[in-house]
Amino acid sequence: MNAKVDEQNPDLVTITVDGVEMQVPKGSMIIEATDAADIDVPRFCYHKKLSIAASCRMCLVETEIGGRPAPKPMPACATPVADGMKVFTNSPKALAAQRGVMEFLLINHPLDCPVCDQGGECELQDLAMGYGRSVSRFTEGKRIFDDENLGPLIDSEMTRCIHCTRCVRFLQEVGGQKELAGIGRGEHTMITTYVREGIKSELSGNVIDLCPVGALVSKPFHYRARAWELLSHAAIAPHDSVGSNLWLHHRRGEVMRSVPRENESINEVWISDRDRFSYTAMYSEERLQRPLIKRDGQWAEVDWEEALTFAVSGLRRVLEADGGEALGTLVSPTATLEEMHLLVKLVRGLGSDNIDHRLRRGDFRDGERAPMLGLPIAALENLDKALVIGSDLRSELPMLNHRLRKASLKGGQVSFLNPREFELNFDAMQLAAAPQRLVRELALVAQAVADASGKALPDAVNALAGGESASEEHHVLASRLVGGERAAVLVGALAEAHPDGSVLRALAAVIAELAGATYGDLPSAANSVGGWIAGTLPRQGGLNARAMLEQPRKAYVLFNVEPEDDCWNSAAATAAVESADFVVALTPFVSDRAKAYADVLLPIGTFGETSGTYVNLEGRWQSFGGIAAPVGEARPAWRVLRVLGNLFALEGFDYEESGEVLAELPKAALESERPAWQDVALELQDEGLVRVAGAPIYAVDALVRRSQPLQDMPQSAPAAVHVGSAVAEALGLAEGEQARVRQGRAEVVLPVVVDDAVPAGTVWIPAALAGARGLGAMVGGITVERA
Amino acid sequence: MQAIRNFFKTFLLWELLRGMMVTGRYLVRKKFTIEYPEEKAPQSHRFRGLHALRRYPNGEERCIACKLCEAVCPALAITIDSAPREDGTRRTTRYEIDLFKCIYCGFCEESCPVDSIVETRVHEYFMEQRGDNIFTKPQLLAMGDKYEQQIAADRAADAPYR
Amino acid sequence: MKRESIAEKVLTPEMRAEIDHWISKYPPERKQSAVIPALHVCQDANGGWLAREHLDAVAEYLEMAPATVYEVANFYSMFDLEPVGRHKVNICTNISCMLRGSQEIVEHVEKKLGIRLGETTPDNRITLKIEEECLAACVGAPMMVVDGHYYTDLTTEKVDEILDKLE
Amino acid sequence: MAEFRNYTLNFGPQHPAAHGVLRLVLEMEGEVVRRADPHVGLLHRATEKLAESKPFNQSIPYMDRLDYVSMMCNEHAYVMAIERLLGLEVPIRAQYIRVMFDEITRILNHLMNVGTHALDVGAMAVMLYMFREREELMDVYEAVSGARMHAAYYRVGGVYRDLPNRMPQYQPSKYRSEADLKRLNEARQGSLLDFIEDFFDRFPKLIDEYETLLTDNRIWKQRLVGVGVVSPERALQMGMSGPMLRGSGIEWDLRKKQPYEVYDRLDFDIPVGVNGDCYDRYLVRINEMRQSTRIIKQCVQWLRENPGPVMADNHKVTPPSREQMKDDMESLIHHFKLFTEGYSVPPGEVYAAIEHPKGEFGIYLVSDGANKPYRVKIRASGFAHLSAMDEMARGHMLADVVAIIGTQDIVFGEIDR
Repeated sequence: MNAKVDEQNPDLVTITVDGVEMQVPKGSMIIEATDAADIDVPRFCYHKKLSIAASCRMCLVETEIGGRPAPKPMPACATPVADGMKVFTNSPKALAAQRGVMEFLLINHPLDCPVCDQGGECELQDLAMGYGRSVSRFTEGKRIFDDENLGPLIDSEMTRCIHCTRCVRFLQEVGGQKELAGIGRGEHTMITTYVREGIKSELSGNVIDLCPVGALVSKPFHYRARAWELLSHAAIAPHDSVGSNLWLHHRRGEVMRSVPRENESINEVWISDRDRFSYTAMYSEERLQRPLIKRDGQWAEVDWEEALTFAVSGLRRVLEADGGEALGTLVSPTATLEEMHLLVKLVRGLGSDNIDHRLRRGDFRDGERAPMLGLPIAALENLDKALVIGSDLRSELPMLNHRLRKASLKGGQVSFLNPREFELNFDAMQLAAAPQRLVRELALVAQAVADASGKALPDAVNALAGGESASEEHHVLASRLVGGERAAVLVGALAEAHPDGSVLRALAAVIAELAGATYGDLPSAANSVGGWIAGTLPRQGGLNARAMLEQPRKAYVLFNVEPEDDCWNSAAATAAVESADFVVALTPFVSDRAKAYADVLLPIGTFGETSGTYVNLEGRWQSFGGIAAPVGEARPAWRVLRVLGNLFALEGFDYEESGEVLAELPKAALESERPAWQDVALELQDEGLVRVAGAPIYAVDALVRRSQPLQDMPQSAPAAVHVGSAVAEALGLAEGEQARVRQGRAEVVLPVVVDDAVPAGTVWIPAALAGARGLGAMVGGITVERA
Repeated sequence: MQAIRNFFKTFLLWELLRGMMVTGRYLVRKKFTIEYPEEKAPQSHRFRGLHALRRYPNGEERCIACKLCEAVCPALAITIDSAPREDGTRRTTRYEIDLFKCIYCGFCEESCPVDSIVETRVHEYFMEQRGDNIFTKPQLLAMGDKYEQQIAADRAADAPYR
Repeated sequence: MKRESIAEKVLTPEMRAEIDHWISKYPPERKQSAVIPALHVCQDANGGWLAREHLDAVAEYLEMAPATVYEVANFYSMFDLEPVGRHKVNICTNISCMLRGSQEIVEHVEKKLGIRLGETTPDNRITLKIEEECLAACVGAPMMVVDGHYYTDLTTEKVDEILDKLE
Repeated sequence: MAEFRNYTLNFGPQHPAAHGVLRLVLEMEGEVVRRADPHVGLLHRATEKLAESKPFNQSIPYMDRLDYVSMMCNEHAYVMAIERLLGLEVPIRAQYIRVMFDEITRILNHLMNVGTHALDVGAMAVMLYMFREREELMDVYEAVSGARMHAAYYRVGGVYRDLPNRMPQYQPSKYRSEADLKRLNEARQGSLLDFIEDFFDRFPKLIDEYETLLTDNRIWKQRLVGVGVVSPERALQMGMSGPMLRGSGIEWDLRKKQPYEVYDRLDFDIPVGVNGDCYDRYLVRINEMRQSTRIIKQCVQWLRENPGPVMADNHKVTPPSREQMKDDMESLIHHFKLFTEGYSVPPGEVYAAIEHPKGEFGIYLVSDGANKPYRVKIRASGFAHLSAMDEMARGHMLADVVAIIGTQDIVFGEIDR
């Protein structure tokens, strides 16, 4: 480590490891010192992000304090350093102890290596080679456990378990729910859920990486490939705006799995299950393999040239007849910066300004302001106080939820103001109010915050409180926000979907101002922020995403968008694209729905198949390369757009690689700014029931929706009408019954779930699920009756 | 004296005659050629010829798709795809050996933990068309079925040495 | 989300009072230290064994992860997770008792009751527990524990006498 | 006045007398060679780079394919280099087996070389007789390794398997009477060692026969004596080794000068030439075969008396036996890891050379501590010899070039690598 010994620093102690003197922080463990100095100490149970169990005993080292050797080898992971301590990691005694432990660990380990997925990347194998005996002396029988079904993501083979309890500790300490337990004792100790209901945590996949042996392995990856066959390339997770860093492992052009890439400032060493398993959708049966065109009402597979010519002539027809106004372009917020930039260039070149990527936004009145977190992701875990408004954070941004959870565990106070309560995995205050009351509630919170901070509240805010005054609850919430050294007010996707979202954001900014907190948005999709940089926005007076569906256009270009699932108003979106004369869909997937409204389906590469750049919610640009070979005849979308530009004879579409596209974009960092106050009339005035919807964790985008393992998770329950027991009683509905719900002309029948987490006046029907297709606005009036 | 002997030896083509005596003797000796293919040279039970995949006596294929052979193959001649079979066991869905790449080093057989991939004594084979050089899983299993007796006997004979 | 409270359902006021008594012995933030006494309370009230609902109830009452309670209940041999007979008989077979002939005692008892270790007599009178660890009475080996009472220096006759007295 | 112009002749790479893929550009003045320019690279397979991309053990089979007429000797240098870096002790029995097979290989090589040399020069019968003996020696190869040429038999830590206790035999066929079959199988009744011993009992007589056909033969002498003379000084300067060097009178043999394996325990001599011409080199090779026979007989004797392990008992490097691998955990893990990742060799560099039939064959190996070599350099003796082609052939007739190619014992597998 550091050669210069600083005698002055009282927080450091001097130890000698294998003859090398080093200074290490007081109170740290030996293994932390050796890890920092790159000295190998074998271990199974120790993990830098988890608590210390000292259960595997593999890290035994010989120690000596004050010239007196310790009577027995000490576990390096659980022995704190002391001044003048001498540590011998590879003395004969230490090696003999490690060899002995290794022999014990192997006596009950089954001879599974050839069929075990972990073979080749197994820590037990590696350490057995490095520290174990060559030949076994054990001749007795081995103990065997029954396997347990841990759900669609994790495959268990508990006989291989060496009881390091990393998985147990992870789920308890990081996952937030102790879903695994080590029951029994001695050699009969077994890791199990005990209740045999599988693991549900949204971060559960990390136990696969943590497991040093093949006891917990990935189910979708089960038996598919060996570690040594896989090539590893860096990628960025495409499902949320955190932009978790990944390694994509691929073999012969096919992505085989996705694992975390350590980045302490973004995802630490974890990733969410959504980012880990969504790759399975790349090879779903719904992948569009070849370009399709609809000729005389018949779908035909054609080659690229014909499909592109068809698309161009179709669009030209509309443009020539009705001008650029008649064209609407919807861009998925998971598109890369490059794709967005080319689309903007294309659409503007065609004389249209109807382009937008804010598909699930309900309120566009606060104009041009990029949604940004406003502080680094890593700073979230050091917050003393935080208020999250309108966000199912655990579903929207699992890794951010983890950071807030850490803040809460460190003693930070986190509160939520949501249109319903959610199941949290940490200690936080939850305030739930019906969506139509949300603005008022927030105004009341602002009042309470103003009281607590002793500052005056603008009259306009007081007016929004509608004459009510802050209740006890609001004051408690205010006390959990005011007075912190590091505080933040965060506004999430449910607020974005709110038709008065601009008011909510402005109120949140006022609260942040009053409380001396940072204001931050929580954009949900991977490139929601990038859209502002590329400018997929109607900046020249065009129509925004909501408007161009509510005022149907003659032609649409859909970029990786499934309007029925991805748009704020499913019913309006479906109607608009179905009535359009010509719809070009660039999409990796094909469905019967798409075939019903589209005229051309152009297969584009999806996650992992295309190079590009995402800008995460901190404003961090993260580029990645195309890794896998696109399925079938699919092509990276930026190439398709490039050719479309050429076919329209537009200037400046002569790119050879995606980097050239990126170079055209201003590299200046976006500034996070607080929403300015503006007086607007409230749109949501419904007195009756109001539907509120968020996209469930495993339905946020087209890719996740097609990942079968994720669809088999309990979080992927089919759409249902969730109402509180009071509402259910008033409507005469009981759990499991069918209810007919209507939003405007849209009408569907769904089962009822009675859930007191949903406040009065509110109906929770998740969006982006098959059952909820064709319903209206994500937040809007609704009627419910018995079917 | 020696010079005279040498003169006569030279003059009489002595060393050529001696040489011709050697060849002459072989002229009348029994031939040491072998009438291949009807007759074959002795073949070691360690012979490393064409590959085969073996089965257990109950008909179950031995291969468990552990891919050690694929990993150890110096020539990268083996390609394996694996997946869980319906009964949940680990199996290959593809097992191919490119006979053009293969260098018949026998490492695959050495690495196999279940004695599945073996090199048989078969060395007389040919390919008629492009693509025939890819030896597929059904072909490999058929080889194994056909020569199982000899394969098993050869492995048994060599077992003490391995 | 408001779920039905399982603690309310399973734990009677008396049981709760007793558990509270144990909780009061620990600092408030160390409530979970009372898990073993709480499980004993449940086990005693439930005829000598614990069902999953008891474990869940204790977990909820002590604000612990249910999985932790499962771990505890599975670890200690004094908790039974399957229905048991009226009397629990533990014969120590650890090393001291083994050297003093506990194996004979076990065989005798097994023969006498017609069941094996870990089983319950058909009349639900006696459960022979599988004893795993030393019961700390080596001075009187061989020994056994019947419903919490230690019996030492066993002979087959003495065992007969003890067992015959059990109802 | 008539103008004379040198004529440039492309000799090979498809010429029957140009060994392998040798392309020799000859500048002729009439029948006389003025300049001989050997072109190499037509058989380049990047063996060194291949070896640098694979775990150590996986390159052993590629070593066979360097000098493909002295397979096991190539392997020997490679595994010896790794063993030296690892500091691995090879069991004594394995050392004897290696020495025995090195010498068998030497004989295989010399039979091939002298036979084809004679054929090139015009004597056909010798080649036939020599190839007959080669067949039997290749049977030995096959019996021990399973392959007649590319044995992949030497391993780091010893040899793959012990010598088999039975020899494959001729099978009955309609072309053989029972008595005939019995005669053919007579030497094959016992173990491999019996077969080898029997062969080398007969072999000196067979060498006599070759000599009868060649040594005094006036045509052979006319073609060889005084052709391709290399002075001892030039031989050293040009980096020659093996029979090329010894033919010029320099007594240099790694088996004596830097004894490896058990050569220092064995009794043998080094034949040395006098004139440094093709004929002397021929005589050196013939005599080396006789010396090899001596060595092999001593090895057979020792191997008969001393059974034992043939593989180092260090499973961090050498795989465990199959029986162990199938029922014990540690062994299975070691088997698995050794066959996938291989072993890691401590950082360092080493040069290991052996007395190859053609000369000094060396492997220069650099390890950075990984499971594959950081650098492998193959020192092929034939490369130095071929580079002397110009000097040796200059001023000779075109036909003498053939004799010189033969005497240089060119094999392109090792030269081009």
